[in-house]
Formats: sequence, structure tokens, C-alpha cells
Amino acid sequence: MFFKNVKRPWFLIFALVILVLGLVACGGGAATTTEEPAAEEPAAQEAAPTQEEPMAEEPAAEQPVAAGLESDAAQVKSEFFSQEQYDRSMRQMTMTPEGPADQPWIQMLDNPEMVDTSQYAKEGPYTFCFSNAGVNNPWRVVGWTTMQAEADLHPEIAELIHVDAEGSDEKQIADIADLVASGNCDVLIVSPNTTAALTPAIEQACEQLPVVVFDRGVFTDCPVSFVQPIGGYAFGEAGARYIIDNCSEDCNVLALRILPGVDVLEERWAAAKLAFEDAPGINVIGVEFGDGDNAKVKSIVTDYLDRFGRIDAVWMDAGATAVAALEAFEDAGQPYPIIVGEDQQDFLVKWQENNLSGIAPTFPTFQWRTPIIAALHIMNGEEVPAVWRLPQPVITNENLDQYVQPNMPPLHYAMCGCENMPDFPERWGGTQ
Amino acid sequence: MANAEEPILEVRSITKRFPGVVALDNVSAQFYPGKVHAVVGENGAGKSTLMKILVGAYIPDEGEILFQGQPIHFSHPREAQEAGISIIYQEFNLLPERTVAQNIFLGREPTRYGLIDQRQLRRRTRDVLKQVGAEDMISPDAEVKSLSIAEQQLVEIAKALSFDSKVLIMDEPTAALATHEVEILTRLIHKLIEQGMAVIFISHRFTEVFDIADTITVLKDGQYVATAPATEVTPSKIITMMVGRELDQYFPRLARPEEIGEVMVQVVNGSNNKLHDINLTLRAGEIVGVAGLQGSGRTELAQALFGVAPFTSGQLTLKGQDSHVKSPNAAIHARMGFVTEDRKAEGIFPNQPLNDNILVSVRALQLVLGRIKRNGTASKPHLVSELVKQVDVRTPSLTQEVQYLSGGNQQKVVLAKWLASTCDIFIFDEPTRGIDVDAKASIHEMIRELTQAGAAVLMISSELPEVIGMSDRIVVMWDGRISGELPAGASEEDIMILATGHREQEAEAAVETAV
Amino acid sequence: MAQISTPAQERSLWDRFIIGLRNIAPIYIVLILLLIGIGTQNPTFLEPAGFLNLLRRAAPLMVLTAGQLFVIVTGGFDLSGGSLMSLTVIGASLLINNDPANTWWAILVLFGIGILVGLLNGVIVSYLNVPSLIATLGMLLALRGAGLYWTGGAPRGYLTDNFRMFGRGWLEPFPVIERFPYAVLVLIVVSAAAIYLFNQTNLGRQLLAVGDNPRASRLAGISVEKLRIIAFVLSAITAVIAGILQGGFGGVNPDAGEGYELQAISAAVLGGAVLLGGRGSMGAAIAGALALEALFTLLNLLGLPKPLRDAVQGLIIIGAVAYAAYRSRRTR
Amino acid sequence: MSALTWSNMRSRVRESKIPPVYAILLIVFVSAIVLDAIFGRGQITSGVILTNMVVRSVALGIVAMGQTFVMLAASIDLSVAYLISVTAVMASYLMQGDPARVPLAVAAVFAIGGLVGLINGLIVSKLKVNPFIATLGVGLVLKGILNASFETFVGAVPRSFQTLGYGTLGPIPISILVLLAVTLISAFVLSRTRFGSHLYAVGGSEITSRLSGLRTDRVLILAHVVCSLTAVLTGLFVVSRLRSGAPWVGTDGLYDLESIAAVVVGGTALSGGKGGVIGTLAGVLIFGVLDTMFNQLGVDTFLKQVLRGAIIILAVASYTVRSKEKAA
Repeated sequence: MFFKNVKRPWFLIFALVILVLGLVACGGGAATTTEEPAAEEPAAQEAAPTQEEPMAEEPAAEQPVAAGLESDAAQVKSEFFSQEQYDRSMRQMTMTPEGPADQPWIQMLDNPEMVDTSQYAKEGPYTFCFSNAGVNNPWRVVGWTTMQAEADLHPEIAELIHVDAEGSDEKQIADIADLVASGNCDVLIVSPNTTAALTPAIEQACEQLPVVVFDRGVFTDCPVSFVQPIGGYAFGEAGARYIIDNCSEDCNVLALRILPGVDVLEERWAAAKLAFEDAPGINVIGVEFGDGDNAKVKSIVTDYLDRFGRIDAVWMDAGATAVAALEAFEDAGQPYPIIVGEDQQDFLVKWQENNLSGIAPTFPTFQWRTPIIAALHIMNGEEVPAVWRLPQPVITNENLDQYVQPNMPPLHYAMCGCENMPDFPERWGGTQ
Repeated sequence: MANAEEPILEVRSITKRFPGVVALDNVSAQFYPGKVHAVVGENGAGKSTLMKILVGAYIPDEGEILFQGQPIHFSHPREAQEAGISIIYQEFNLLPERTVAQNIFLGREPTRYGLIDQRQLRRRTRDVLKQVGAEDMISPDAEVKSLSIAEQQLVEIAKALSFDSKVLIMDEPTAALATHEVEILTRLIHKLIEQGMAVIFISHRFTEVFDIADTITVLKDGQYVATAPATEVTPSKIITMMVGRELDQYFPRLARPEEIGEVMVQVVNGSNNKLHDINLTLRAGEIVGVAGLQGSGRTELAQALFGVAPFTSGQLTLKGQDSHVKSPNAAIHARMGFVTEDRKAEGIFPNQPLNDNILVSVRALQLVLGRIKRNGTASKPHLVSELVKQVDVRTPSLTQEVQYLSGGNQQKVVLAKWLASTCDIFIFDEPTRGIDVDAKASIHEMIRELTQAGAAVLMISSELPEVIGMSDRIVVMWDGRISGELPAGASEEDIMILATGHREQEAEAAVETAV
Repeated sequence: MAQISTPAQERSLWDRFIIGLRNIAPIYIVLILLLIGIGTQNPTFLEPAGFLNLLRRAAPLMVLTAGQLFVIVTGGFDLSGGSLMSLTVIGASLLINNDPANTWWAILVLFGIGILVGLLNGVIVSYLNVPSLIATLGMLLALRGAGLYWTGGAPRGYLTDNFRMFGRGWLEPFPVIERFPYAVLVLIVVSAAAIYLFNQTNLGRQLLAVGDNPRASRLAGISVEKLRIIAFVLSAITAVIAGILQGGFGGVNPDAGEGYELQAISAAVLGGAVLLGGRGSMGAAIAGALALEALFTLLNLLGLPKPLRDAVQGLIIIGAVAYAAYRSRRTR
Repeated sequence: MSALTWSNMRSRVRESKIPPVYAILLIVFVSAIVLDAIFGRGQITSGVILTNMVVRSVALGIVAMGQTFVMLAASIDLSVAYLISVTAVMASYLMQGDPARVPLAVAAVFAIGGLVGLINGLIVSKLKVNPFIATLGVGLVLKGILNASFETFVGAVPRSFQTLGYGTLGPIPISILVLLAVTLISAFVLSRTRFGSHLYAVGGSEITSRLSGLRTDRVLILAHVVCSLTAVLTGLFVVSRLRSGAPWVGTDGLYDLESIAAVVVGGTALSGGKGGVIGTLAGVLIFGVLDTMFNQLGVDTFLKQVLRGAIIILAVASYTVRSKEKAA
């Protein structure tokens, strides 16, 4: 009954305050969103930062990105591009790795400097501990399954303790502390959730026991060994190169990305952009972020087909949504484009069925085997490379057939190097 | 302190109108320090309105209020409190989850260095509790929800005193109290007036009015009737003053013997935690009035019959066969209807349109997926408009949200709801509370029509004239029991004697003296 | 106020039209404005095919919102809708296991699961008295895990074409426009059913009553618990349907429904539903969902960055509710 | 056996002033020890793991304290997760690893937090927008502004600042001391200041509070400000552990929903006016114990999530099941 009178002025004031906030948002408006890079989809997981130059924050992190769709890419380049690593990747793509060709997961590139690990040598059985950023997407699920299978191959590994941070830096830091504290671990394997955040925790772990880091790196060289394929530039370049070589004059290219801010994805795009820029007849009609969500990607592609009538090639920084993109063409009754995907089964199958002209650079899941092997070397006091650089095979129209496995789940990653392991394919969800 | 000749608080020719009603019509009164001033009158006589005006909860349309000789205009009860006029409403303003101390000094916590000074808080709480003589009954740190109603009321009074009030207003302070608790309150009030406080209180219980009050003012239908020293009037005189128009108020005729049919409801030794050995018969065609003070178990009786809080022992027979009405839904299946006392909380759906309000119970009996007619049922598609005509709801449209209707119209909507579900057993709890006079008449008319159509009606009311005027039989309740049954046309005194549990009181008095 | 002489149905069409116009929900106007805005940016959206595409895209959210409204009007929330959508997609890929023959019973099983989840929500709220916010929050967390635990981390099989048909397929040939998306067909059916249930049956009225005044509802013979449970079940069923549409449109995707629950609540609120119950319109809520989707599309077409889209969405939701609150206070 | 423990726990609790949630905490903890002894390595009771158990609760704990304030006032705050992100990013962006800039940065983020809290409070109290929607909207706005301005890790906090997250005072991690400090201060504010007492009043019954002359709007606004400030503190703690802030740290931690869950599990009623931070502390610790137990037992990730959800519901049900007033 009392104080009942309506406070109209308040209403207006707030309308204003809120509007101002809105404007601020526009002011800072970059073309992009950043969701949890970990939580959402494979490529984010594959993110492999450059582990050289310890303790360096990404240079461009200094000033916030402020740009619209177009200028965005340029910004990104300045932010993430490192000429020296770009050259390194390009060089390594052309090398022939040392080691058995049929076991890429124990191959090495760029004859790495070897570290003496005799100080860690001890008798088995061993307890391996693995702090995992998360198994919150198919790529990581396949990888994790593969790693377990690898561990099972070695009787001297009594136990593989696995703690899962569910995509949270905070949790993973605590998890690592737990593992170190428990004193059960003979060696610690870490797949960091994000590069910068996990560095301190891993530095602390290094003081206690040998550490092997893979997938993404950290800004420290304290781990005994760091396992990683060639990386983002190679991935991005391969796709772009294929489009450039196979697309006729005046070629409409749509670049589909997952989300900004994840270093490996930025590297892939930076390399591709570089390639597209000085290629004749290539016009990039748009760079869009699909959040790795099939529905979104499909909508985006549909809209672009509406607007431009014709798309000749689709470049993707991660193949998870390649099939959705292709379906957009089917639904619109348009011819398939030249497509850059990844080694995801559903894409490979579609590729083969419709014999598209496509290519699938990979960020191979067989890299999940290597840390176990490296850790065993360490336990045996054998040398391991400080940086274990793995090859990064590319699936092409020529070798496609050997990777298509219709009996495997749609989101299985062909480059798992697990075909000859026990319990294949059931253990990976496949059928005989 | 203040001398007794000067009124400390005075109202001069106050008038207050509400849509459809003149709540107060040119009322004047003086209240003196060191005196207890009882204001009596039926419900709707304007007592509460007057009190609310005194504390600034309402602003009078005409007239003025003088406090210590000065005209005052309160816009918020808080201001009145600070000036020294405190009121204790029937429904308490206490926070059950908080302690006594926190409640009493809410918003006025004593602080030291910006922090609540617990010690002082307790001390001051104990002081005010001492003033109400409850220092060893109530701990300052007790949570209010753990206290009895009586204790909570003492806390309310203590809260009022903590403003060191000069005037204390109590609205039905004894309504919810048991006899011995009333004694305590009485003593307390005497203590307060000795300290020179002016106490104004509203009550229906004449025993107390005459025990406590020095002066009695009678209101009737918003008009000032008389003020007299308690010593110079008798209860019966007061009653005739306040209900002076038994005869001039029109009530529909009572039921003729031949109209009264078979037994519809029979309760034998019905009991639950609130009710004891209820024996009640309700016949088709008759209105049984239930009189009794608040807290006497009237409402509980209704709830027990309607399955809200069923009888736990005893036997309930509906239309000849044993029934276990364990839920309202079951009651409605047995074609019972319950017009509740608290319309807002239990009767209406404020945000829903009129037609849905009326049809809600009918639909409750249909299949959940049954198709609805907007204004009726499959068999009677125009039911709503008919009922709206029948009970004469004033509304711009059938889809008007009922929150925008007047109280009287809302009550008619509730009635229409039960008419819609073709009940033949009706329970009315305060059917005309807060409704203006002519609406009352029409509702009385409808109730009688129900019985003439063969329904049985149980009508609870705290307005004696209503009970007397309407009922073919009168059941009086006291302390969860049926303390007596009276024939039609019983006098108010008879009812009051049963309702105030006189005999019990005398008995107890005897015991006390004996001890 | 004169006593009413002519009940509504006897009034002239014209009067009723005027009245109808006067209390038309604001969201419809907003929606029309948004569509016009889209049209100016890219006319194809207003051509039948383009518009159907927009609807097809919005279908999952609109369906989910319809279910969400049933719960909201009773004064509750259902936060578990989004993760139930994901569960549906994952479950489908496992149950169908690449064999089109399995699709039909798989769909049945999925609905079974959905109904079970709804019942669980309802029972926890009605009988354990757990506030729906917490109950369904717990359910959200649980379902997230459950789906993946069930399939061992990732979807197991492909979604067969006959399953995906609902979200992706077309009805062809179709008069005028040569093809008509099944998704829109499903949308129409669900909306019609929801609107029918909400406006034409006892259910809708009783749900409103429960949300408006639970005590009075009980005294009027409504069994409050039962209705709350029904509301949650309906919400869960729509979540399953939304999941089937989403999975059909996009294909296997372990987190197809992420964030949908909050969008659905926002949409319902945009449609004028009141969060503490007792008020809401099914049509307006569904329109609200479409409006939300249209808003995203428009901001897309304007080339506005995604972050800004979030901000705008936030502002619009607050604004809408603030305006509603302001209006209701003024009318008091 | 647990039933037996439960009953005498309850009687014991009823006598003392301890919130009932501690009974649940005890049960969870005991069963964690037992399970770990049977299926695990029985290490859960080792000092380091115990401290770690608390440390992993700190970030959630601090913000949950603030969440308790708003929920006592019968409001709710869904914007904390984004505010935590904003704080983490702004802090490391402003510090740029330079110890000299720490005070400036801290002052700045607290200012931002205060502003956000103010806006939340004003929208809820003055515009009468349902707090769920209001804070959800504000959260989206924050998210938008943040993502429009930052994409990834920016700047860094100086090593000195990391002592907040990693430093220890003797054997005890500073972070634990921070959590305890925040808890005690909050408890003190709630029990000893007028604001605290008014907070309970407003949550208990706004009408009664008004009639008692309280400025209920101000109380509500202040509560929201407090909540936002604790979110900022959490943000600072998180960034001190992560060394550098990224726009996703807050949402990744699920701090919004989990803080609400922790508060309710801690015995504070969604309807307000009942409960307190001491209970919330236990609510938070329960999550910590569960995480540790799951790790020690190597429970499957996805099963973990299921269990967590179920336990939240059961814990809350254990209070509400007997309560008369129906929830919605």
C-alpha cells in the first residue's frame, strides 16, 4: 500500500545506463566471440601453442583487439603470426621423419636434441599419472581411448591414474597438485587445458617428478619431453594450398572457423590467409565463426549461398563441422565445393561416397600414444627428445581409401594409429 | 505526567470513504492518558478504519487529528510510532526467523563503532520485556517462530513500548488468546495505564471490555453512536447500541419446518488436533450459523468438513453414507462448496479472468485434457453469464481480471464458482466480511435461495446480527468445542455467554481463588 | 461500471476485433518489425523459401519454448531442457546404430526417456519440495554426464536419413513453393498442439491457476502436484522433439542443445510470461522464440559481431521485463 | 549405519547452532574416507590432499559467500561467472606483469565490480525486474563487452601477485586463509551489523521490513554490490593462479550455477531470510570433497557429473522434504 508510486524516472535512467553499456560493447566490437575453447569442440582441444620462448605472453595480447569482421583477420595475424615458426613448420612438412613409416607415433622430425634421463631410471612396475584437460569432445575421447590401449600394451605399467579437469584450468591445477602430493606417480603426463594457465602448476610438478607434456604446450621447458605434431601453420597451409591449386579462376572461398583466440586455430588461419593473399583469382568472401556447432555452420553456409549464389571452395580451420557445411550445399541444391576437412570418419565417408575434391590435414590422435612411450623411455633411463616432433599426415584423394572405415563411429578420428591394437575396433566404438 | 483532563489524542469529525462505502462518517472521539478506551462495534462498523487513520495508514477525507493538542498528519506508520502512537494489528508484523531482540529493534538496532551492540540490544530488549512482565517468559534470543501466539503478542506490545509510546492501539488483542493468556494481558494493560499511557483497544469480548475499559465508544456502520464510562453501561445496553438495528436490517425469512429435509451432513465425535468431539447435523434446506470468537475453531471446523484438515477421529456421514473427505477435491466430488474467509489468499485467482475464476472448480472435476468452453460447460455454454447475472457481479466484461473487481464483486465471483459446480452443501466462512451494506443484503438473499433450492448451508460469521438474522439454528464454538446450540432468534447475550466461554471462565476463576 | 448485459460471444465481430487489437501482445509487433528489418537487409528471407528456412532454423528453440512455458506459468523453471536435447541426439546415434530400421523404436525410447526425466523433475519438485531451479539444475548436470556416460564419451553411430528427415528433409513436391521442410511441419503441429492444450483445455487454465494461487487451486479441487508433474513432462517431451529436430538439421553433435534452456526461458519472458507464474501466452511465447532467432539473424545480416549480439540480447530481455513490470505497476 | 549416523547427527545438530548441512558434509566426508580406504589408496586423509581439498574449493567458496548475501535477500545473481572473467582479464591486462601496477589494477577491478553490482541491484529493486532475468541479462552484456574487447589470454600478473594463489603461510596455503577470512568477515557482517540484520529482515518479509521503516531497496542493492565484490575477489584469486586471464575462465568454472547450488546446499533458502555463510562454507566444501574423492577413486568423468547433479538434489531435498510450504 505504501511506497506504491511508480518510479518512472528510474525506468528512463536505466534505459539510458543500459544503452550506454550497449554502445561500449559496439565500441569495443571485434568480430568475434570467445567461448570456452576447451569445452566446445575438437580443434580447440588440438590447440598446440608454441612451446619455444618460455614465459613469453603472446605478444599481441598486450593490446585488446578492436576490429570489425574484415580488419579482424589482419589483427589476428599480427597477434599470433610468428614468421620463424611458420618457416619451421613449412620446413618440417617437407622432411621425411626418422623412424618406422608404419608407426608415425614413434617417428621424429628435425633430428631433435636428445635429453639424458638416466637420473629418472627405476625398476617397474610403474604408476603413470595423467592429468587430462578433459574428454569433452570426440577428438579427445578417441585420443584418451588410444592412450589407455597403449598403456595396456606394456605390462610394466601397473596403473595409469587418470584425473579429468573437465575443461577447467582451476580444476586441472588442483588435480596436478593432488597427483604430485599423493606421491604415487612415477611420471606425470599432462595435456594442458590452456597454455598460459597451467604453466605455474607444471613448473611446480617438474620439481617433484619427471613430466611429459603433449597436445598443448606450456610456457616453460621444465618438462623432460614435450610431444607435439608439426602444428597449426602446416595444417592451415595444406588446406589453403590445395584450394589454390585446384580452384579455377575467380574462386569464391568461404573460410569457416570455430572461434578466435585459440593459438593453434589462429595459426592455421594465419597460414591459410597468407597463402590466399598472394594467390591469383582467390577471393575470400567471408570469414565466419561457427562455434563448432553443426546447426550454426549450416545456417551460415546457407546464408552465404543465398547472398553470393556460388561458393567454389570452403576452407575450415577444423573439420568437425565439414559434413554440416556440405549438407548446406545439398539442401540448397548446389554443387559440392572444394572442401578442406579433417580426419573425422563422417567427413571421410561423405568425401568418398560423393568423390568430392577435398583434402584433410590432420592433427593426429596417434600423438596420444607417444607420451606413454616417452614416459617409458624415461623410466628406463633412455634418451628422449626434448621436443618430440611428430609427423602430421595429410589425407588426400589419393590415399583417402586407406583411412575410410565405415565400421567406425562418425566422430572417430582416422589418424589414431590404433588399427593394430588389441580390441580394435570395439574399444573405439566400432563394429567388426 | 500528562494530566487526565487533557485528551492526549483526539479525532474531530473524521470522514473516510472507500469506493462504494462510507467507512467512517463524521466520527469524533477523545482519548485520555492513563485510561483504557474500548472501541466496540460489529465488523464493518469502522473500528479498524479509525485505528488505521490514527496511525497514518489511511489519510482521512475530512476532519482532523490532534495529538497532544497539535494537528498531525502521518503519512507512514513509522512516523506515528516515532511520535508515540503505536498499533498492534491482528496479524502480527514479526519476522518468524529472527530473534525477539532483532524483531523489537528492527531498523533501530543500538550500535557501537557502527556495529550492533549485542549486549545493549539484549539489555534494552530485556527492559521492554520487563515492562510487559515477560522478562522471564521470553528470552531476547528466542526465535519468534518458537513462541506461542500470546508470547508473540507480548513481543508486539514490547516492540510498541520500545518506542516509548504514549498511545497504544490494539486491534482485537485478545482474539487469538486463551483465557489465562487474556488474564496476563489484562494485568499488563492495567500496568501500562498506571504509567500514564493511553490504551485504545478493539474487542468483541464484552467480559474483557468491561474488565479493562474505563470508557467505551460504540460505532455502527461507520457512524459514531455513543461514548460512555464503563461503569454507567451494561453489556446488553452496549449490544443494543452497536447492533441497534436488528430489526431495521432486512434478512430473508427463515426456513419453514416443511422446507427442512433429510440430513446432508452428520458429524459424530469428530476430532483432530484443533477440534474436540464435534457433533453436528446439517439438513437440507436449513442454514446453520456458527458463532464463536476468532480462534474458537470455527474455521477449523469448516476446514475439517471440506477435507483441508480432515477429522482424524470420529465419523462423517454425507447424505446417508459414510465418507472420508480427505481432500478438497473429494469434498467437491461430494458436491460441497467452501467460501473461504480469506478471499485473497484462498478464494480468487487475481490474475485470471472472471470466467476462469468461476469455472475453475467445475473444470477441476472434468478430465485434465477435457476441452473447455470459454464461458460455461459443454452442457451449459452460457453458464458464466447466467451466474454473473444471478449473483449480480458488476464487471465490464466476462474476461475482466478479478484483481480489478471490488471486494464485494470478488466475493460474488467466489460464490458463483461454487454455484457453477452445482454444490448442495455450502460452507460459508465470513461470507460478508469487508463488503458494503447493500452487497451484504444481496449475498444474504442468495444464501437463503440456496437452501430454498434444497441445499444445506453452514455459515460461519463473527457478526452476531448476521448469525441471528440468517440462521435456522445457531451453533456456538469455544476453544475447539461446540459449547452450545441455540434455536433461531437467540439473543446476542446468550450467544456471547457461550462464545466467551463464561462458564469455563467462572470455573477457572473459582479454581484460582481456591488455590 | 454498468452491469454487463451482453456476454462476450454476443458482441459484434467488430467490437471483438477492436478489443483483440487492443490487447495484442507487444511481442508480435516486435517480431514484425524484426522481420521487416531482415527483409530490408536480405529480401530472400521474406520470400516463401527464405522464410521457411528461417522457421526451420528457429524450430527447435520455438518447440522448446512452448514446453518451457507450461512450466513457467506454474511458477517454476526447467533448466534441464537443453541437456535433454543433447541427450536425445547422442542417444539417437547410439540406439539407431546406423540401421534405419531402428529409427522408429529408437524415437519411441527417446520419448520414453524424456517422459521419465519430466516425471523425475516433477516428483522432485512436487513431493520433495525442492525448488524447481535447483531440481532442474541438478538434472541439467546429471543429464550432461548421463548421455556421454551412456555412449562412452562420443556419439556412437550416424543419424540415419529417416531420422534426420524431420530436421532436414523436405516434403516435395509441394504446391506453389516446390518443397516444404518437415521441420516446419513438426513446428506447426507442436505449436498447434501446445496452443490447443494451453488455450482450449482444462490443463492450460489449471496450470495458470496453480501458478497464480496454489492454495486457492487446492481448495478449488485442483491437484496441484499432479499438474506440476504434467507441466514438467510436457516440457521434457518438447525437449526431445527439439533434440530430434536439432539432430536432424545439424547431424551428430554431442552438445546439440547447449545453452538452449536459458534462451527458451528468455523467449517465454519476451512473450510476456511472468516468471513467478500465473501469466503467460503460448502464442506469444512461441513468437518470442521466433523473435529471438530473427534478432540473431538480423544482427548477423547487419554484420554485427557475435559479442554485440549477446549484449543486445541481454539488454532486450531486461528491457522487456522492466517494461512489463512497469506497465503492471501502472495499471494497479 | 549411515541412517543411524544421520539421526543422531540431526539430534546433535538441533541442540547446537551448527547448520544441518554439516551433517551432510560429515557423511560425505566419512563415506569418502571409507570408499577411498576400500577402493582407493586410503590417502584421502593425508595432510596435503586435505589442504588441497580445501584449496580447490577456494575460488567457488569466495563467490558463494557473496551469492549467499543476495540469496538471503531473496534475490539471485547469475552474472558472477562473467564478472569473474572480466576481473581476471582486466586484472592481468592492467598489471602487465608489473608489480607496481598491482594496486591500480586491483582498485580498477573492484570499481568495475561495484558498478556491476550497483546496476544489478538497481535493475532488480527499482525496475522490479525478476532477478533471474535481470542478472542473466547483465551477464550477457558483460560477456558481450568482454568478448568484444579481448580474445584470449592477455597480459599477466607479476610473480609477487601469484602468492595469493600459490603462496603458503607456514604449512597453510594463503588461499585457504583468504577463504576463511572472507567467510568470517561475511559471517560477522551478517550477524553483527545492521546491514546484515536488515538483509535477513528484507529476505524474510519485505512488507514487514517496510513497515518497520527499513529502506528495503538500499539493502537489496547493497547485497548485490557485496556479491559482485566477492566475484571480483574470486576473479583475482583465479587470475593469480592462472598467471594470466582469458575471457573464458569464469564460465569454464561454472561459477554462476555452482555458487547458487553451493549456497542452497548450504541451507540458505531460495525464498530468502534463512541461512548463512557458515552453511555455505560447508556447501562449498562438500563439492571439494566430492571432487577429491572422485579423483582418488578414478570415477568416470561422465558418471562424476551425474553423481554431482544427483547429490545436489538429494542434499537440498533433505531439508525441503519435510517443509510445509510448497516450492515452485
